[in-house]
Amino acid sequence: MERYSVFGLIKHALSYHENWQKTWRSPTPKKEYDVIIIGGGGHGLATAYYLAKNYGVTNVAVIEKGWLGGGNTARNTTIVRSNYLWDESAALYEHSMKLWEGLSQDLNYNVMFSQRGVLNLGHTLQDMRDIQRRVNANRLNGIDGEVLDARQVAERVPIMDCSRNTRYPVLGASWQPRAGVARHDAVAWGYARSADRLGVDLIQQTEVTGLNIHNGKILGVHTSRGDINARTVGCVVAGNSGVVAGMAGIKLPIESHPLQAFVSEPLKPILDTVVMSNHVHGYISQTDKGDLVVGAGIDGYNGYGQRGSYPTIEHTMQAIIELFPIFSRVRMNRQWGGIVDTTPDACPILSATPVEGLFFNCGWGTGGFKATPGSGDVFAWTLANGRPHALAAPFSIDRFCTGSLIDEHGAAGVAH
Amino acid sequence: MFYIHCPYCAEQRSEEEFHCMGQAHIQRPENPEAASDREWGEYLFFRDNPRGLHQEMWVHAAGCRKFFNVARNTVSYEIFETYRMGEQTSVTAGTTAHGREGQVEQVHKVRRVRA
Amino acid sequence: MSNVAIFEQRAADTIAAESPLHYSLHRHAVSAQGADPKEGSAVAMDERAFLGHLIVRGTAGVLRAAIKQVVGIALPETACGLNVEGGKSIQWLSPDEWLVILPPGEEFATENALRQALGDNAYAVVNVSGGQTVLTLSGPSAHEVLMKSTPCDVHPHAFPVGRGVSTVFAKTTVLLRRPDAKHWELVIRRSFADYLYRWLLDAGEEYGITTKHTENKDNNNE
Amino acid sequence: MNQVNRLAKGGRIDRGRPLTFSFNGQTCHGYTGDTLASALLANGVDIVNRSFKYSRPRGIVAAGAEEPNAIMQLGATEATQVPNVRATQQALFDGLCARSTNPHSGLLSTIGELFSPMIPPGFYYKTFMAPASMWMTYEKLIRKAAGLGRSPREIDPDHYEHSKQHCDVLVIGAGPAGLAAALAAGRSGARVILCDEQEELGGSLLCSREMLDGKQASVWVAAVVAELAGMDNVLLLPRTTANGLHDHQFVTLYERRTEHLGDRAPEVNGQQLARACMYHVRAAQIVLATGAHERPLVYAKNDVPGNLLAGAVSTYIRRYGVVPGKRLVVSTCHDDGYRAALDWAEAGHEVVAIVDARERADGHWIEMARAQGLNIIMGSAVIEAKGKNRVTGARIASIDVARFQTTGPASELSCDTIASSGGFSPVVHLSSHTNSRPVWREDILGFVPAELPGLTPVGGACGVYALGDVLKGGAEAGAEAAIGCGDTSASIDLPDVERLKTGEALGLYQVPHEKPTLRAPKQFVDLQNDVTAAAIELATREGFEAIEHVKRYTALGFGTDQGKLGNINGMAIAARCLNQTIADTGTTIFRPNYTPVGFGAIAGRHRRDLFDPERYTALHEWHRARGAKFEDVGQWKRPWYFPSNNEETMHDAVVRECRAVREKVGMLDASTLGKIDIQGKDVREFLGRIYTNGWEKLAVGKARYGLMCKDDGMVMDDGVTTCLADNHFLMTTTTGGAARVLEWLELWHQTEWPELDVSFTSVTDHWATMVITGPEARRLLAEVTDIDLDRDSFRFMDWRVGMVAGVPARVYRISFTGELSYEVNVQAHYAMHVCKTLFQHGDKYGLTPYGTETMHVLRAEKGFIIVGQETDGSVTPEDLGMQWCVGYNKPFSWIGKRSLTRPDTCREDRKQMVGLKPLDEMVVLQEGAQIVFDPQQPIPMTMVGHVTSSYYSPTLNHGFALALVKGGQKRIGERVYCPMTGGVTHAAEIVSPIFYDPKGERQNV
Repeated sequence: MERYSVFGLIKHALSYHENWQKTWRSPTPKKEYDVIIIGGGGHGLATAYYLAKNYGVTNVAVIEKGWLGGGNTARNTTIVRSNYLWDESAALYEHSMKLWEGLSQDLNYNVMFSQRGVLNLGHTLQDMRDIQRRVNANRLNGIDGEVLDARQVAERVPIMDCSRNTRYPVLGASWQPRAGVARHDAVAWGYARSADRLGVDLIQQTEVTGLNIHNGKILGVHTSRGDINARTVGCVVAGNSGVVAGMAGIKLPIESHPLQAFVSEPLKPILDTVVMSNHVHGYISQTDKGDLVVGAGIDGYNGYGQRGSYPTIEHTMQAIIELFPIFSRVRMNRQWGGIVDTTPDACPILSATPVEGLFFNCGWGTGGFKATPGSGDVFAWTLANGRPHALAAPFSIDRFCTGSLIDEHGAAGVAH
Repeated sequence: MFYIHCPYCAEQRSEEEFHCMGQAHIQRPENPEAASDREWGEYLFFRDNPRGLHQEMWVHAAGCRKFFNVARNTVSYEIFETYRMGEQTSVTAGTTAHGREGQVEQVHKVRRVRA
Repeated sequence: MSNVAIFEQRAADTIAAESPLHYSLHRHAVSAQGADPKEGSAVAMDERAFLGHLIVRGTAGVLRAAIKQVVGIALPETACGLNVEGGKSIQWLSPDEWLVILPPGEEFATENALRQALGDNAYAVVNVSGGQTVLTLSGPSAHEVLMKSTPCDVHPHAFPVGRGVSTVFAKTTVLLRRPDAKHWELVIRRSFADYLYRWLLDAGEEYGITTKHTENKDNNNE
Repeated sequence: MNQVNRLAKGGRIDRGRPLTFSFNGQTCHGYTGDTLASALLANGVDIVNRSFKYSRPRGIVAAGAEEPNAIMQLGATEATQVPNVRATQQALFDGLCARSTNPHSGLLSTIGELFSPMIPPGFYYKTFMAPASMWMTYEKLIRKAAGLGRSPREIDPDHYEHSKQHCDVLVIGAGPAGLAAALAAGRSGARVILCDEQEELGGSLLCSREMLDGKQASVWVAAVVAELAGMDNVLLLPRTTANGLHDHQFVTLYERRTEHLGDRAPEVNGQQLARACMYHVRAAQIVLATGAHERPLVYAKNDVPGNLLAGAVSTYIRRYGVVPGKRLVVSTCHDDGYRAALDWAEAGHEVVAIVDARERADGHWIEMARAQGLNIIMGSAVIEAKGKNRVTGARIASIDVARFQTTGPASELSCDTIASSGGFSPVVHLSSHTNSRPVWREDILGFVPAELPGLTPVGGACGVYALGDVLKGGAEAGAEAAIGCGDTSASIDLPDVERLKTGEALGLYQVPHEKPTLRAPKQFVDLQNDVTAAAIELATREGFEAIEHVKRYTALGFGTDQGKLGNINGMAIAARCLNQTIADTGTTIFRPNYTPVGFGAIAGRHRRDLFDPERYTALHEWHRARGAKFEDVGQWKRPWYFPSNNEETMHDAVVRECRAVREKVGMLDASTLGKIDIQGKDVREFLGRIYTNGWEKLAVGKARYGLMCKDDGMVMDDGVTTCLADNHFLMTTTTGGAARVLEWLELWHQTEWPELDVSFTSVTDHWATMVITGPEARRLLAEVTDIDLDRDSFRFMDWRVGMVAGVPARVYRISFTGELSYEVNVQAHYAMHVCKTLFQHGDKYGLTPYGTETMHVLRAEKGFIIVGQETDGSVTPEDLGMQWCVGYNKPFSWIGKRSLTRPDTCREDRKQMVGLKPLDEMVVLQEGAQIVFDPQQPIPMTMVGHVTSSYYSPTLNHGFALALVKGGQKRIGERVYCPMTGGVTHAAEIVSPIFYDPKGERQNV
């Protein structure tokens, strides 16, 4: 595979860009693989990449019904942070954060991971207690973070209204400096390119229509392009997990909800960090192109329509205006929605199933994008070894029957 | 944004007046003590999550405060029917298998707003 | 169902009472005295304070006769119905819930009489007079103000006289009703009263909204 | 500047009302009726902006919403800045102040040109990776180039309106189809809303060459608009864009109410008008009459100023009286492209040539052009524009469209304007958000809306272009929509239109150049994002084959025009590169907004003090007068503490308030607690199912504390419930939980146990609650009540009815402070009177008002929990050490019971509530501090719990805390540590959570 660099770019420019190679192959599916990964989103591609790179499993297929990275990878607001409350989730997200920090170089693909910091605002006394609790936990888990008071928040984001005049004044915030944003599409493409280079077959426009299960063991998958065999199948299909689980006769504690976002028209840089507020419901950052990206709340009903209800957008907009009254004349360009798989405790499921060889990685709710590298690595280990990685073990599906839930509702970007 | 026929108020109202409460027709085990941990966990947390026809419970929170059931397509978002607590739906997966194409009769009662 | 503990909660007239909008009206008084309609005002807001409010619950079958006998008005049995007569009103709230609004001071006697008439049936009566108040909107632009505030269709044909609904209004919930052709009534909760008052003042500003405060003891539905 | 390009007559501008405006600091002139774009063209402005990526000079291309280049920063003052206004959609007003969003020329443009070969699509992803530490620096430089316009730095002085509308028929677009539809529906009596994004209703008819009933089309428009305006059942909304079509026929309309009048919304009769209004429309039927957008042809250097859409040229001439050049070359592949040449020639300017890619054509307009002697060159196209800051010529060549190549030598025509037209794309945008994908129709060379319930596309929006058919289709759709809503049909007489002869159009998108696409001069597809045909070809070469991949890799359609101009061409080019059809390639999805909408307009009036309701108790004004500081609890404003003067700190105030309660008497406004009146024969049974503890034996006249769980066994709320009579109870809930609990009760009653005779009514607002607490409480209350307060007759957990300060009251003897307490409940109208009376009598007893902070200290000293502070959704009653409040043997398996025996909930080492006493008595642990057993361990440390509540106790004279600690209930006496920031570690001893009066003697006095 050609290495990307400035010099390569100049070389190609001199030959009118006529010699660029395909970023990935379009292979014909083989009859059998060691591992099949259903779902060619960020998590599935990352899983394939780490399987091949870290765990020596290269006879792998990723089967994608549409185009690579076309689900939530393409629709999220790209926030990356690891300041989760509970040890189990903090460990998983921090593992991810460490991988983010060298990802562009590792993949030789600039995923534009920009550690511009994330503020989680507190507007009530209980918000501030929760923030202190979380930051203290983060610190003792080795995760960066500090608690800022209202004055410090105002210094960091001078355009935000941190006065006492607002309905819910900003009392303070948690601040994770290493957090930030990344270029979502590039993450999928970078993983895809590197996985492809290591021999992984990326099979697009191919839908898994059924699972071949015999005597409680997975033998392969039925697809719109024929049967493909594998003794290990990992399912990473955010937004459709319940549908694929249904093919195995498995019910998941997951409901798929619309989650919406919108962008402004491109503006000259004015906001250089990420601001999130659970209390007034909204979060905002500015991309390198200049768009303000705003994330809204989850709609209350199940929906696979990649769109939600208008009042959700309206309420989020009111929150943004409350925090940033100067944006009143800025204009909203476009809105869209993704499908988030929510679990009862706002934590993912990384789990074996009653079917031997069939594993699920799902239920990331609003937090999937930031977990992409960590989720991929941990799930790759799980598939390679046939049992859950230590970081994945607490996220077993069994927890919903034993009661050992890991309630992260407070840490999710939006209240469920 | 949904326009939901409240079976108690007997008219369509805007989605802002309602809350969705998740899957309809969840039965609490008759004798919880006799339920295994798995059965109890399934009652608490495991829900249908179909792509297509879904029966869900809504409450007319800002209106009559009654709970009721909605048969809705989770892809097209079409509402086929709303019906009261204790009633069963007349919509089956077969009638709605093709989403938009497979519309059922109830859907097509055209609203009338007269000047 | 008689086994309840109720008592006359209204104090003597000599005791100072404050309606939910008492301070709002004084703080924002656009025209607190009421008799000073602003030039060009196209909407007027008025509080009808201190009325008796009773929530009555039960099936229509149980309540029908007793209501007619005690209140003197037919129970509106179709959804979203509102019957108004002689300074009293009954509004359908849900298939087993109605709001009865009475002239000030009649609520305790009415509750007692209802309980008497209803005997051993399954029903409930709750005095909520202290928790809510009635705001009226009138004037040619009143429905414009409503359209800024509620997703309900307030076109006169869609919302005829004799209709009442519970609905979203700004960011809270109100009972919205049309007792007669000239007035809209909002039954609002005490704790939200100032918010709604400020909302209406703001929404009505372009129509030169005026306010007044009626504490008279008789109902004046024109 | 002078209006060098303005015709002496013609157009719909008012030459009697001249206007002055400024562009990039230069004073310009125009007329009422102009758009900013038409006025700029009239003033001879060629370059309106520099492009985003390559910094190339750009001019005005279009006359409407599809304009990609003329993106302006508007506003004369800081507070009234508006970024990214499309000049073609901004009405000119006097004093308008516009600037290019990217005005720089010179060095930057040279660099842009020089480096442009080095910045193909995706170049970011391939570079800036070494060294890793430099990325944040590189990114700063990249960000410098970001954005078009800028946000204002000051707060918007204007406000925005919302209006919620309902109608039978919503007609979107007031061109010929929309007007006919609205007229038909309106005459039938239906409630109709007709909106159009332009300043005037009429659409294409305002400047059409075609005649209706033998008269100018605008005459018919005026008559129809006048009739519609006279109908009570019709709402006409010009300047109003339907910006999103959502589920169940919900449409948002954005009305630019005053943006055509000035920077700021004007005042009328002393009232500031709203700058804009969002209509939230619920329509039974929608007629989509949004017309079609013209497609430009993609040829080399098609971005040089002077390259325009043919239709835009006609619009500027006919509607605004502006001819944007002297010598015109038209390049087209269908009949309508000829209109521009005819208009140009009629304006007295030179048409150099009409270049038509078709081999032959004989439609009406072609015959007219021939008749006028215009130079028509068939089988050819403009393959490249010449010039840098303005077109100086056009290179034309014969082409073979099927083979995608030129077939003869190119020749150059001298001209200053090239008008191109590749055909029309129906404006399907609104139809595609709610899950339907537009369908490609080869016969009209465009995507049309897929079938959607309640939506009828008419006219150009569904690919019908012949004016007679458009009018007929519109009228039929309008009438049918009205009938669908139950209205009677009303026929309308359509005007006579001559059916024009038209030739078959040719599907041409990218024009072949002599050189292959990657080597030819840039052929722009999406002008705003500098996406070229070569970029699309390169993307497909690199394996980005799905149209969404092409879009994302090249940024095609990512601009503020959302690809209105370029998307279909881009898809056609991708299809060509991938050797597939356009139908197979498909479209990307158009999402709201159709055109951008201001944040403020979407937010509406819900700003500042109207952002969210502030809920007040009946004593709010009293608290304010006493100087209370307030805390937000849910939507309530609760007094937090009452500083006695400006100097007193919160700490001092709380110490004073605590002492008052422990030593004398205090008053708390507890009116915010949720109160639910419950009546019915089965209340006890119901309560027993909902609460963890038992209610069978609660006697009339007594109150009891209750704990409520969700069925997962986790605590959700608590409060005291009183038995008023056998069939009558009063439940209290937490302040924040009131609405949730009421809905919870209704949920179980309505869905699981409808057979139980219970009903619930919120009386939270009805009762005002004043807590009188402290050793002097009895003596104080005795002064104002007729209730017998004797300790043996009115006992702890009893209630009584009587007069308090002359007001009928229900008094509960319950305590959240551990002191002798009476909770006085009166109808809220009288709260102020009772409160004032109490304080008149209270001075001599030291009566002190206290707030939530003191309440917290006092309850924590007693080990009383606050749901939401000691609990977080993962805490069971047993974790709280409240087994005394759990009815393990109740017959009904109450909500949450079964969950307490799950493997995880019966673990012995769960986090359990305990008290913590810091070893250093003056330390107040931080709420939220994490707890460890071994402070010496390395990071990551094993955390065993956290501090939930922590205060300084003026009574005990030391800091104390409540905490959740692993296995804590068996660790009383052990030591734990809280490692804090800055290396400080606090040690504390695990103690009982009841710090004060453990036997509860003080409340029983």
